[in-house]
Amino acid sequence: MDSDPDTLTLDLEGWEGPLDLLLALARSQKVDLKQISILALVEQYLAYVEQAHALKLEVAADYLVMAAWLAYLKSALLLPRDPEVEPSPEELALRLQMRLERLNAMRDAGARLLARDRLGRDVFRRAAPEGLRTVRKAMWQAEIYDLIAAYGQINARNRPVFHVVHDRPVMTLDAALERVSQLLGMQVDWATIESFLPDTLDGPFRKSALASSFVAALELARMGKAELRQQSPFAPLYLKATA
Amino acid sequence: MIEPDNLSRAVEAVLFAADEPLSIEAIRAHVGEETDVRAALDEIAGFYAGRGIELVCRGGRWHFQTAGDMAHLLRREREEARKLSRAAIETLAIIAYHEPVTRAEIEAIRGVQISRGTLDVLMEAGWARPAGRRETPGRPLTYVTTPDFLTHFGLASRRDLPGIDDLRAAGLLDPVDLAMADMAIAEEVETEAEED
Amino acid sequence: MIEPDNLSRAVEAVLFAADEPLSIEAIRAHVGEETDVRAALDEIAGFYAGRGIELVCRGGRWHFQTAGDMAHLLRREREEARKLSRAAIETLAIIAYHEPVTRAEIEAIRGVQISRGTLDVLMEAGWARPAGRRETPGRPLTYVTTPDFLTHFGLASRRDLPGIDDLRAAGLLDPVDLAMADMAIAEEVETEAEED
Repeated sequence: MDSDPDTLTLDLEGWEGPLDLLLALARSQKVDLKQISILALVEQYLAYVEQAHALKLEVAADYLVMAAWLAYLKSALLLPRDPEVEPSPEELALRLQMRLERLNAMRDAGARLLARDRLGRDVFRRAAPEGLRTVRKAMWQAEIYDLIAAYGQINARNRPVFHVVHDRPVMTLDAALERVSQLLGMQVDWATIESFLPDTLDGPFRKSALASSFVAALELARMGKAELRQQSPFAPLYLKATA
Repeated sequence: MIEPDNLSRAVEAVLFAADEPLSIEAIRAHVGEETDVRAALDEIAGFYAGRGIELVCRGGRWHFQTAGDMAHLLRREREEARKLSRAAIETLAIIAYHEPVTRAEIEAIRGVQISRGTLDVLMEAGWARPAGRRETPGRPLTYVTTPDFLTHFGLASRRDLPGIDDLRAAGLLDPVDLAMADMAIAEEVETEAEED
Repeated sequence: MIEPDNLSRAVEAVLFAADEPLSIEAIRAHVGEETDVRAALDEIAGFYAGRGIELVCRGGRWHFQTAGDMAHLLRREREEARKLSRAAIETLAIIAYHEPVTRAEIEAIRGVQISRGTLDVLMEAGWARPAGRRETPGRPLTYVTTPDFLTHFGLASRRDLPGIDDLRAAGLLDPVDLAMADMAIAEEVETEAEED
């Protein structure tokens, strides 16, 4: 950083960008950046970049962009002022100087920060502290309602329970046999099995009667007392006494 | 290396920053061989006497430590509100209605086993306590509720607990919830089995 | 919990035992909520003034550390093994003096792109952290320094940053005009070399 620009090695890789190089050149000119000559700085930069042999083109590109911009600034500063052009070359020069000052300020600030008494390097905390501990203690909560509701639940859960099974009306097979054979004796022609069922509105009882009567019809057919006829599956089932 | 009037400061800093107790020789390695470390240690010990930090010597090695009577401050208790589990509140209810009652009796009434932790929670909360042994085979421990229990639940005495008829009148014996309660119990038995 | 004449001892013990800097609230959690911790801290700081150990406040958090002039007795060379790169040092300074600051603003001041690794190093050290987005087009992330940054560099607050008042007076900390930085910020530069 503090080396003479004339003796700089021809290598751009040591610089952190064009602004870094510009700042080094400016500092070699004057300590106070406010007093530097922008024109001289531009000359220094252009001369440096011209003789620098960049190893990497992509690194050199930034320096060349800055060189082009500085060349423009130099010509604008030297040529008669064109009042149409905004901002003015002096304004641009001032901005460049301000940028160098900002970077310079931050570079100094970084150095001053690092030179402070740093914890763990210059000053030390206690190496083996006892440590502080936080012990979590539960504060149990419950309401009187929770308590009595819980007891109610236990009681309800464990109270003796009686299971009562209601009598369901059914027609036994014997009853069905007797009824179907009786009705069959009074019947001359084919009749559906439904016509043998008792006249009832009780659905479950009717189902029971149908099942028992069907089994009874099969039994009568086996004994040769009845004939059964059905056109197709699920078609009406007809019964007739054997002749 | 160190001026005499700075020596006690230097020894103090070295001991403070050290990660283990230091012998006088080890201290000297930091502050200089030609120093009267012993005198500096005495001066420091005097300076800290009666403060929150003290300088102590154990087996010829010196270190700072927090004053013994301040140890309780290093451990901070933080209270966290927690709701009682279903098992705990039922167990508490059974103790309250039937005390003194043994663990086996609680399980018989609940119809479900209780984990060891359930009674611990009630005792930690200060609502139940052991109360002597029942003079039956095995001499099982019995449990009763505490005065804190009455205070917490706003009861003058256990007679203030609503009776079964009151519970029924309040709809708290309504079997409608039974199916759900049974499901909850089944889950709880599983989790308690895991805890044990 | 603590009698007033014992408070300074208690605060001293708690700070001494703590393994990290403590805020006044954190101290109160140990010594009691109704205590004048601030007064106790002042008393302790006075007591230690000029000794080998001192009580310091960094970003509102208090801790004991060895006196700065004892550094030569204690300095550990090994700690310097991981040296910060120039890019990292400048970036840290820019964040500290300009915070909150975006990556583009850091690049505008340095005149070069920063590699992702540079910010990572600072965040890994615990000195910088992301702090919300700037409500401008693109909603860029901003960065700020942390309490640990103040602790490490021995700053009571950001107002203690070296020369910050002069820099502000000279306008060098004014918000960075990104448009002003239009001249030749490296766009696609491979900046990994910065980290070496």
